Amino acid sequence: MEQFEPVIVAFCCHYCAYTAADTAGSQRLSYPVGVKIVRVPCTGKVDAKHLLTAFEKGADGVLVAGCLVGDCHFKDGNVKAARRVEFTKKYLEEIGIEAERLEMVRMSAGMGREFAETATAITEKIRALGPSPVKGKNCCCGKAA
Amino acid sequence: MQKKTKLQSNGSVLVVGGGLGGIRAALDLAEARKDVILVDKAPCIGGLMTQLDRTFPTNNCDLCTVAPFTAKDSRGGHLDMRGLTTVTAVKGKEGNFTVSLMTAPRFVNVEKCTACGECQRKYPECVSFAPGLDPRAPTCMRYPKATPYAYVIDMAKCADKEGLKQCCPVGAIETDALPKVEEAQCGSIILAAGAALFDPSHLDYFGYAAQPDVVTSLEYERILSASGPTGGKLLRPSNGQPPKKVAWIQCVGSRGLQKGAGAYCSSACCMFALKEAMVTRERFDSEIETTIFYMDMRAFGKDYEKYLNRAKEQYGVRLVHSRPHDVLRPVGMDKLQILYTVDEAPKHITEEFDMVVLSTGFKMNEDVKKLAEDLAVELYADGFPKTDCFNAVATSVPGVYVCGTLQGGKDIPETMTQASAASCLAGAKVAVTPRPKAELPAVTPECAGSPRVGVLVTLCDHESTALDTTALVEYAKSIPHVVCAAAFEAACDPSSFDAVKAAILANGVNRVVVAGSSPRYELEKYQAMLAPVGINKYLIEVANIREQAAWVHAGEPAAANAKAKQLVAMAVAGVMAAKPLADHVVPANKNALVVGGGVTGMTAALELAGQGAKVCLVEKTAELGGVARNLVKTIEGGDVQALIADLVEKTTSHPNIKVFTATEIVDHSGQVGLFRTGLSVNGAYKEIEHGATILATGATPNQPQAFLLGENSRVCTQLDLQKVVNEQPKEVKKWKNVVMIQCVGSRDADNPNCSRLCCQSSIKNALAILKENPNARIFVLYRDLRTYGRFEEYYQKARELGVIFVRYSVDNPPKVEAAGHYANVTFTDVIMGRQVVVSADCVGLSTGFVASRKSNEALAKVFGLPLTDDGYFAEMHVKLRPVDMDKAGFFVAGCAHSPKVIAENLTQARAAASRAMTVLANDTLVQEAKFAHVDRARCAACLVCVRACPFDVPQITVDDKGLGRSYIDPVKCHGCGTCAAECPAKAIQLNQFEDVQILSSLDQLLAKVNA
Amino acid sequence: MKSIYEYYAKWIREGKLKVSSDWNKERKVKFTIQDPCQIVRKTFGDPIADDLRYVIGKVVGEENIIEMTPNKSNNYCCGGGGGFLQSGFTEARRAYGKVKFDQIMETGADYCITGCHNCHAQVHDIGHHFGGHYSTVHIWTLICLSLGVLGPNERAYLGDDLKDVNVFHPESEH
Amino acid sequence: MTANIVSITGGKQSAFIDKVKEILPQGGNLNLCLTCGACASGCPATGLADMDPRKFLRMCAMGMDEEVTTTPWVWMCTMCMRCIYVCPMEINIPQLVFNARAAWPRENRPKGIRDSCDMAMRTETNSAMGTAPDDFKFVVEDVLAEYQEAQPEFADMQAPIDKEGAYFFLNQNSREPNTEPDELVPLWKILHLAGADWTYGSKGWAAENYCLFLADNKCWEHVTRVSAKQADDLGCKVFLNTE
Repeated sequence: MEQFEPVIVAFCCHYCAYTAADTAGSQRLSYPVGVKIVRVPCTGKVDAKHLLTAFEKGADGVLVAGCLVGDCHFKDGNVKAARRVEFTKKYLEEIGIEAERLEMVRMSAGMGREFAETATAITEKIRALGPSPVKGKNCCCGKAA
Repeated sequence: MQKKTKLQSNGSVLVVGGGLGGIRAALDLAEARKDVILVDKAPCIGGLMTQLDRTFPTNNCDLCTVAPFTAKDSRGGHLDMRGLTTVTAVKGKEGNFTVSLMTAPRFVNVEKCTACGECQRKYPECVSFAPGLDPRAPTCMRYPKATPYAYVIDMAKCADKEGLKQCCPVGAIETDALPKVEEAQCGSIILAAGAALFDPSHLDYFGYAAQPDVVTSLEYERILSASGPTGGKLLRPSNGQPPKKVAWIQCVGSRGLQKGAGAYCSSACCMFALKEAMVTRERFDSEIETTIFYMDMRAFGKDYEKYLNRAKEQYGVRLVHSRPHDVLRPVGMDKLQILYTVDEAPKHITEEFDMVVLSTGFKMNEDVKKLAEDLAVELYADGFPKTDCFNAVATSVPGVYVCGTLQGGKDIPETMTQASAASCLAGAKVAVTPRPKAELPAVTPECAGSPRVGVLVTLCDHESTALDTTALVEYAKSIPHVVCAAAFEAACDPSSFDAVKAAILANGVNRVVVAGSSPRYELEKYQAMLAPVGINKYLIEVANIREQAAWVHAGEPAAANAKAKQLVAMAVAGVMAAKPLADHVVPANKNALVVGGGVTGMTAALELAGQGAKVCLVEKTAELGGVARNLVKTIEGGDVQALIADLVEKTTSHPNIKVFTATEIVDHSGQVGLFRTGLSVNGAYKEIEHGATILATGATPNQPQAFLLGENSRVCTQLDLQKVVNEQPKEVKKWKNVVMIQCVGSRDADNPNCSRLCCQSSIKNALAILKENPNARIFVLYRDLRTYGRFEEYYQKARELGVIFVRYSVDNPPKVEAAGHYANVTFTDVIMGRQVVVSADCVGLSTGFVASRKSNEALAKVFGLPLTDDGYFAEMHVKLRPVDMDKAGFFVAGCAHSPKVIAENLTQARAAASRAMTVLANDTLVQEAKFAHVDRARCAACLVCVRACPFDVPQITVDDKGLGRSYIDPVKCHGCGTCAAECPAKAIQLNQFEDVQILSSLDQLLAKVNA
Repeated sequence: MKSIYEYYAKWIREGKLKVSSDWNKERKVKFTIQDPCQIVRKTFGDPIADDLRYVIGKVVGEENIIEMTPNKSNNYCCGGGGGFLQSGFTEARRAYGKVKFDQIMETGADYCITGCHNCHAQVHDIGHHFGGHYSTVHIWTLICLSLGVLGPNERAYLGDDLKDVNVFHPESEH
Repeated sequence: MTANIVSITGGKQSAFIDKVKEILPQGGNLNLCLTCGACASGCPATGLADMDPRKFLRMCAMGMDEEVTTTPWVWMCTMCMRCIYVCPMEINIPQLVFNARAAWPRENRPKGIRDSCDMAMRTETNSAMGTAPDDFKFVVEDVLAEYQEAQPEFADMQAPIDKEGAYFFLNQNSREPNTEPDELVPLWKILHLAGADWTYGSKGWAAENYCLFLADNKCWEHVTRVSAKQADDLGCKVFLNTE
């Protein structure tokens, strides 16, 4: 059987995580191709709706990648994002999606290696979990949103 | 006969040399609204960098991040650029130079030439430029994207003028053209004409003249380059086969006293070789063995040590501490033999290689030397200009400045820094020339009409070997609403952009996707470039196919190509959902905040104040002067205390500078041109407004727990040692043996980088000790002696006076033990294979610097700025924007950026001032449409946004219908989008990142892409 | 102070020495050249090494020269100089000379031309010691051979292959 | 191992290397070593007596005089100058070696070289084989006469000794007149055919200089002076080295 290649949406804040991903690129530090980056000005901008939509559309995992605590360009957007992620995790459990499929990580702009390692780690984790239960089903979660 | 006209350009700065340094200097000036004339004797700009395949430490080319800004219609008409032009005479003095400029005929009418190449095919002998290996490499256009995009003819080599003239299908060849001579007035002059490279032809033992497979580092670069003689394939010149083993030999033409070598270190070659070795393995074949034979591996720049470690550990580049005697190819043999020894044993080693690269250093360019002599600039015996020990860009002639490799061998970041510093000083001599500002393009309904998307794939082939750009373009064309797609490989060439503009107009494109490098580099550039064809800047989306596909997945082309397609599709979806927006123009604040009152901060403040800016200089401690207060003299003999006294005097008495000592930064808001910063001045709160900020907060002398430091009175740091030498000469006279240990607390796990200044400071102290006590025996235990540039000459001086330098390895560090009155230092001399014990009267530890992590973290938090892993402030682009920070309007200088010596700190201070002036020279500020807006119809005035906003921007206002609704002031909004995320009614949307945009991208991302 | 190589070359160029390599046209006897450190690297540099090659090229035919690598100013010392031959460290001297021996053998040449007596003795000795099959010959011998004036008694260092070539006054053999 | 430890205590003493530096122009750059290893990489004597030029210089720099002035390696180095040829610092290691040889008590220096030097000192011809002026004259004249007769084309050939005003002053290695006189002839023939105006000197004709190899400064200077003086006395224009 062909190895399951999870699709992971990574919401990356422009100032830290997105730049860290660029750094990983310029250092040629590879990470799985299934990890796709969506650039946001701040993780504080990432709405629960975005997270759920990602799962609804078939993402196997979602990563919210912001700045280190205290380093947020907008003071505490990353803290707010973390709260929202926690909340969304609970909701995911309720609707039958493993909470581990959603994760908040923090890194600085220079941490290219950490970005690549994180992207690899989460991919492995999701691979172990298997494809998202949403996939192949006519799931209606989030439709209401 | 020559035509002679007089230019009307009073108050210009003349920049000689259109390489990277010249471009940077000219752009800084133009952006600060000063008139500049940029001349280069070559037909196109770009200098040496255009011949490089990629440059460290990013291992990419990046020319496209600078070159487009030299386009003739950019920079408000302040920049007058002339190719094929030389300075033939200079009269006058600072403030009023008259220069004669001679422009050689190109023999090609640039307006008519279509660069079809017909003339070159029929008359290849007329092609005059010889980059790298092929004397007629593919055209005279040095790199594919030469500016301007046209041929040049060497008429002296043309035998059939008439035939040549006739062969051009558009009649662009003008065989009778004459040189044009003009005079220009200028207030100051910047020499940025670069340096020549050492020619190793006469070094028979390295076989360069005789063996095709022995090449210089620049030639190797050309072989690697997509625009080079092999079309970007790594092949042995002798037989066209790919090499399996490549060796580099360092310090060819540098660090030598015979056969024409310079005594200085060329500073860039170690990193250059590392880069070439890494690129060889990464881009061509990871099986190719790469070996660098070196004397000292000089990775002294910011984060360069990590780059070195990466080369060794991640890329498997092999480093051998040895200078080979010969590169040979015995008759009948196909491979080259290198003969060398290693430190550990007196034994010959012969190893075979397919190619050998000689890392040739910089030499003074003879043409430039002549010009410098005409200007009466004082030169060293080796031809490089003498500069002030506290001002590396100021020559002996007032008003004449130098930068880049013309001043001495250096890499790109240093060149860029010096260029900005030179432009700071040169610009101070000329006034701002007012020019009408271009109107902002209006946002019309048409620009958002039915979406017609154009896709531009802007990645150069050589940056994206993993990607098939042709297939990507074809794929893009298949996406609905995409009306045209093209690969645009001339991103570094402004004039080649005309074709793109034409395609956009012809196809009625109103939205553009740029598939290239990170939007962090591309977005602003393409916004500026596409504005003239009416593309609203917010209808441009970037697909980051370089960092996110070509580079991360370099090893898996299929995956990289599929991902690139997906990224493009996502970007198309995003741009389809985007809305056209208008920027605001607001009056800009023209004051500056300088944080840090050391020599760097004071210098930056003085330069800004001298150009009319009002400056707030904030110092945390009660006193100005910073760490430099601990220093006595520079290695060149510059009196540091006198410098500080002078700076303090000038700073405190300058009418434009307000000094706040014992002051901390407590809060900060706003954006470039409109910053607001709260200070705690001796505990009292005060708020200031400023348009730009320079961080010059320095670094902290390291005090590691090692070698009995702090436990044994014989052991001290170099800073302490310097004090003892200065204050207790009698004590020093008693010393018999002194040992210095380098890299204590640097280049280790805790502090991985090199502190850069320790090698020269130990040599400085050694020389000072010997001055007091010529009979003292001094041992310097080192890992790599990093006396780059002219510091090498002090290293030589120290050896001459008997200082013994002993190399140690991290696996076998020296030991220091208390031994009664002495400290016994035990170390191994690998060359003798013996242990040596020295009973030392004094052990000086080169403890270097560490980032002031705590205070940097606090500042980074307040200002919202990124730090590097080791706690220094991170610049925007390590190579091309070394003093700019990611956040517009912020600049960094001095040890806050990374440790360096005083002169370098001051250069950076001037560079930061120059960069800050490009902001402060503007009366108005274009404010990006990056703010949240409220749909008042949906708003329930629930106050969630009011509570959520980190900056207290939303307010509930009552409209004319008496309804209370949230209002977000666009000028105050920072654009984080937290309110939009939290708003329960989804009444708030953030410009550029509206839900519909994000969701469209997500839709596309998760739709199956069948590549 | 001049080296005689310079004059050999000068005299050939001026036509005073009418040398010819015809004798070796068919034979194709191969020669390699040991540049003496003393004359080349230490005193006159590459120009004298080029003179030497010019002379030898004229005398044996350019196509019959096989160079050792390295050569000229960067040549590898044979180990005969500096008094090494008389110093008594025979084993060390031969170990030193082994590289030179290998270089000569690598060329496959029948003769190693030496201009200096120390080189001559050392190259001769290592050839003998390590079992080489080349002969070691002075340049003057070959010049006279190519001039057709080399008598039977002046051929001590020529191998058997050249003992009978172009013999001048064969009857004078003693 | 401990016996091998180099112990550095107390004040600096003038070392062997310092004395050599005083003799050489610019101190021979002896202090400037970058320890790059280019010399050792190319030195044919690398590895003999567990030594190489870099190590030798290093030991000198560390003041290990005892060892550097007794190692037999200095007699295995031919002073061929491959080291200084490529040394970035142009360090005069050959002269350092020469002076290390000179630091040996004369009686301890290699007998073969010493005897040759002593022999040369005994006669004005400089011949390391002790050939006296008259013996040389006899051999030259005898061989010349033989060839003039046996090869009539060379009946006019000359091999002058002490010809005043000759253009070239020639030297000759002692081996030919002593052990293989026939080997003298090809050179004479060449000079004859080229029409060269040349002469040997009855004094100082011998080309070898073992006193130089012996690092016996007084003697080699003497030997050299004898040759030079003879050439000057005869009014020769060019001192022509035949090897």
